[in-house]
Amino acid sequence: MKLTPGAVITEPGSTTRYQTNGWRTFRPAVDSGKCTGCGLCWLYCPDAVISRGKPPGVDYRYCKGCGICANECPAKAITMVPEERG
Amino acid sequence: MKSWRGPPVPVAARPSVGSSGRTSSWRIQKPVVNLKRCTRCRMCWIFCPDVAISFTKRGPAINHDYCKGCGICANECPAKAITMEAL
Amino acid sequence: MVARVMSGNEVVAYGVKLSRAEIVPSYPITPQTTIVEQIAEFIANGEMRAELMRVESEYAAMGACIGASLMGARTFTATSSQGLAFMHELTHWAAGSRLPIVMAVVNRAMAPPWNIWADQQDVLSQRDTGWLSLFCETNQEVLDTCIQAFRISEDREVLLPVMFSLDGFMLSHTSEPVELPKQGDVDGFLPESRRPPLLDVDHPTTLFNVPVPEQYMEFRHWIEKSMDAARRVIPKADREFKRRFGRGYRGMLEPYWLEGAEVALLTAGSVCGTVRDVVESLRKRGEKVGMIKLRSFRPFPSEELRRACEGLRVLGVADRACSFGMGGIIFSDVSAALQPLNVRVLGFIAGLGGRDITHRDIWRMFKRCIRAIEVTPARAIEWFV
Amino acid sequence: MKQALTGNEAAAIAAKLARVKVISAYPITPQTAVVERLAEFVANGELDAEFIKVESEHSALSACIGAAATGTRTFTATSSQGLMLMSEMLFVASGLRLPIVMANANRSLSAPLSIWCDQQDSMAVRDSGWVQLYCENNQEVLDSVLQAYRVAEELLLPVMVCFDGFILSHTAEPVDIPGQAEVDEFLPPYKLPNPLDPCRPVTMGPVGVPECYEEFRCMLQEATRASKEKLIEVGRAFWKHFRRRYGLIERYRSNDADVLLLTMGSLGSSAKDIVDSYRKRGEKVGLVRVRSFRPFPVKELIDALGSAKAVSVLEKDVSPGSAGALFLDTAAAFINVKRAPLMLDFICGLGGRDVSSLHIREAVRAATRAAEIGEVRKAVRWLGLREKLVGLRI
Amino acid sequence: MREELVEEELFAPGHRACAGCGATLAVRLALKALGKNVIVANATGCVEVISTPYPETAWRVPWIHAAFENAAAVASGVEAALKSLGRRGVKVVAIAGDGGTADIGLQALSGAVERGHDFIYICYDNEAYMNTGIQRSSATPFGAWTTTTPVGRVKRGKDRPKKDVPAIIAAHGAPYVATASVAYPIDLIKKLRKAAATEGPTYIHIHCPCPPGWRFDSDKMIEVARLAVLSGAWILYEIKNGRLNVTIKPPKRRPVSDYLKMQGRFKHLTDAEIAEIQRTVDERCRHLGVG
Repeated sequence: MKLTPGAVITEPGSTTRYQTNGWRTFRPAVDSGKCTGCGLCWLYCPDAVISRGKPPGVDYRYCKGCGICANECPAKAITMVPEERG
Repeated sequence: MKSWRGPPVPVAARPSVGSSGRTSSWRIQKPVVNLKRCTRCRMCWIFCPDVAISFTKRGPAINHDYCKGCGICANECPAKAITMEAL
Repeated sequence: MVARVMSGNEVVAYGVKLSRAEIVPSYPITPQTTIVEQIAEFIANGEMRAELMRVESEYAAMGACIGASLMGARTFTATSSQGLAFMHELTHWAAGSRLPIVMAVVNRAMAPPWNIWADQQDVLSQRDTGWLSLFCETNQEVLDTCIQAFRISEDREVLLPVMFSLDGFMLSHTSEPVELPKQGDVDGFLPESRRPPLLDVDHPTTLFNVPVPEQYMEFRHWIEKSMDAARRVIPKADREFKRRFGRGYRGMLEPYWLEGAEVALLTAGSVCGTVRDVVESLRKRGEKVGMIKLRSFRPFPSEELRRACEGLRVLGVADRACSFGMGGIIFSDVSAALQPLNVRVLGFIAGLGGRDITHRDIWRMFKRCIRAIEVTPARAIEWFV
Repeated sequence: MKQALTGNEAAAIAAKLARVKVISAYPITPQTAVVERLAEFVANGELDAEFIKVESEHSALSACIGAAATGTRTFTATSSQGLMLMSEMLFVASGLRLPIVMANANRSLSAPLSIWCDQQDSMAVRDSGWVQLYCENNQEVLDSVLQAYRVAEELLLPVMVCFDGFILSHTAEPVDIPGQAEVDEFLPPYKLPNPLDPCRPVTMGPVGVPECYEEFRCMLQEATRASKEKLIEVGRAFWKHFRRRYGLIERYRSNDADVLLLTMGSLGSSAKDIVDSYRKRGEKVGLVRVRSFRPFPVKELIDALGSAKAVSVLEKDVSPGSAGALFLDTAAAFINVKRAPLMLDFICGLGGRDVSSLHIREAVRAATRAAEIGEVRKAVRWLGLREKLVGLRI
Repeated sequence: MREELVEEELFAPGHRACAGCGATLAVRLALKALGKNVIVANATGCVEVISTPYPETAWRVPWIHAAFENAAAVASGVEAALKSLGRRGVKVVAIAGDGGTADIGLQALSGAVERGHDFIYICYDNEAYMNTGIQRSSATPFGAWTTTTPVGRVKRGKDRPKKDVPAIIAAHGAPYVATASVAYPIDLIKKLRKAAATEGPTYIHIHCPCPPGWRFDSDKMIEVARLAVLSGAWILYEIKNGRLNVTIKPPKRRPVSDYLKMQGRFKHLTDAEIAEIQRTVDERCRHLGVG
């Protein structure tokens, strides 16, 4: 890796190279039947891994399993299920 | 070399009047008090920044060692009993 | 003696408690924070009668130390890299005011780039402040140096603040067996601080007023005189400590296996332990090498260093810091001290920002020193990246 | 055109000629007049710049860092206590490789408080990675600020131009002020490779994990070392434009000298008079003045001092518990040199104490005596100390 | 109302914040409100350290970090540079935590606001020095446990009330000051857009719960933030040119113990201490006209 003078990082958003999925012990499972597409899960996700839509997509590469989406979902459409290691 | 005794305290000075020198040479005008007009109201004493006015039974007494001639006493005296005069 | 396994930071907290520090202004900064957290625990549980001041910045921490110390209280604080640089204006002030303050500096690299791991750039850049500056190799030495520091700082001939350094994470967050002396023994070694408060309503005094050029230089010279006195007080305190507790650190500088050595490596801090191993293994293979452990950087032990380097041909100086545009910081002081001898001095800069200095690195340094006996090296200062 | 300028005015005018865009400074004696003159230039429209009147020196340099990172030429000025308060940010400015130029009117350090001149302040921050130039007269202050911008912007390194408080900052000397057109030709406009710009977002000042931290510090060391050649190169370019010669050091009658004085700043002028008087009497005395203390001119000093028998270092700073900073680094430069001159260190002029010709002569005599007996008994001595006050024999 | 929310994410995933971190959500929502044309001056702290491990960065906007105590000073330098370059339409945003704002960085913030620079200062308030491991700051609430205000026989948690920084900044005459919470994102985004539209220094103080620091499970982060508002422990208001109005009034205020009970940092509180906290909350709510 070529070091830039003053340690300037010239690729914005490059933390996407580091996948934080290994951090979680639970993962959110979305029940598309119950989902009303309200978008609260998308709004409250600290890691921006949930995409809007009905049902919402979860980018499991970065989800840390914090469980906020499940806790806040008004329709109780998201439940945290244990992460089975492969 | 004899074992050297350190300074007991860092830089310090005990307060004493005139410890930083008499400031009378600063002034180009000096206050003169007309005791007849003076009402003993002590405004001059209160407002003097250099504590150069003390109050006796006969009225204000100017300590000319420290008066810098700023003129506040003359300006503030309600009875106009103090006038600033050339040296 | 109670022996326990404790981290460097915990040891500092116990040292401060045993020394009966009274005022502890503190501000959190990695890796020093767990010192003040441990002290907070002591106070919260009533084990320690002291005032932990949770100030709003390191600048305020040193300001509070100055206020506390001039009132005669035994004062302690702790900080690291950015915090030490932020209070830099006041470290000058504390030494110039001749106020005994003890500060633990848990060494950490200077940013940028932002780095919380260990090197000695932060404490070595404070060399002109007038503080005494001690280094520690092990957690036991950290505890003992902390206690000795209060005694040295409050000695009537010194009356200068003391900062002692321990490597961030390598000592501060690493647990080692440590013998904790009993409070009674420490009280014997370190009598209660009975300095009179310098500000007293009954004897009003103006402190630190402005000396005109006709007076200023002499105050600076007094500091130099106190530093000379400290060159006697530090070893004396160390000897007295050894008499009472059985542990001593040879005063300001420890020569290690210099008998018959042609080459030696001078360094400070926890890396000395690694250097001892390498010296042992090289000696077994017949190499005539030794080590000099620098314990006191200010005052700089020039006399002791010259005596130790009498027979040497080459002295390597391993600096964990860099004065940019020049080179090693300890290297300059060593060069000035060894002027009269014709010992060749090589400077190495290594272990910055938490980079480990491995056995191999030290072995390579010794090899370069040995080769330098015959061949003068092209560059006196080399980077071990 | 020639004009009588104080050091402060020279620094302010140099900043104006360099067309600085953002000035961020805090008043502190003796530097304040730099800030005042710049405020007048901006107020009268003579200088199109933003002047941030910050609330502390720490913020002064922080604002300069923000401005320089956003792609504008910045300037600040400070002294002693202010330089110490911003010392954390000195490391940040050099670490971020931002070409900030600062004028520093040297003033001694408290406590006890002193507003008079010595070089303890800039010496205390010699590790910060800034290039440090020390000027002997006000002409050199003006010229050094102009050269500082070229060195800084071509190497991405901050530069500190130091001049003695009051002795230079408040003393008027004839100074030739170059024309704006000439300066524009000498000094190309400011350009930063990766400025802060929403069109090309960059991140500055990230976390440097141990795997790459040491490499960045090594790059900074290489840059400061490269600034030696750059200072010489810019000095030559300056000679072409303005017919005044500057290098890393100044050698004054030193080629055949047996005894050499080594000093910095305005003390150089007084030392030259003493050298002349000794030369008149046929004694081979010379002077070497260090202009660039960082980067330290190791090779140049070896060439300049190598031939002498003894060198007396005269410096207005001390590292308590060791010696003067100039002496320490000069000793380090000579450590592996076979034929090194004997070296003596004279701490003088602290807190504004005058360094008179008698003191300088005392230094020359001591060096001559050391050369005769071939050894130095007491390397570090203090000149001009008033024994009565300290109450002890020296 | 929903379309106001922009899809684009200017704070990339993969940053190293703890799971359920309130501060990163605050930054994510703030950048959503402000858009691409910003330059961020960040102070040392959780957000700075977790988002820029060289050679990666989570920021998709220009970002600079210099030190802990000078976010506002660096921001004023950037703003002055933009003005001198004649660059229009770029908003300078200073971001710092509660320690970097209320304690070590207060002087730089006060200076920058007093000088009237055109910038937004965002304080993500997780109520302690979380980056160095949960030490007390002046913004830590009364009674809270932290590692430097431990609960022992003699001392029990923080013994001083939380410093009211928004009031201090409003006293500088700043044109727009507001408090916000990650549990009310629409209110937060509206206030940031108002700040962006205001010429001069603006200040947004965002309440951000911190699961490891306040001792509660990460999934309850939003719930804790919401309960702070519903119980009146955190009041959402804005001060426009000196006039204060509360933007979210809870219909019927919940007892503050509901809020405190969710957090381990308050579990040592006795009923008397909780009653004391309830009294101060009631008084403050009455003072600000919250029911």
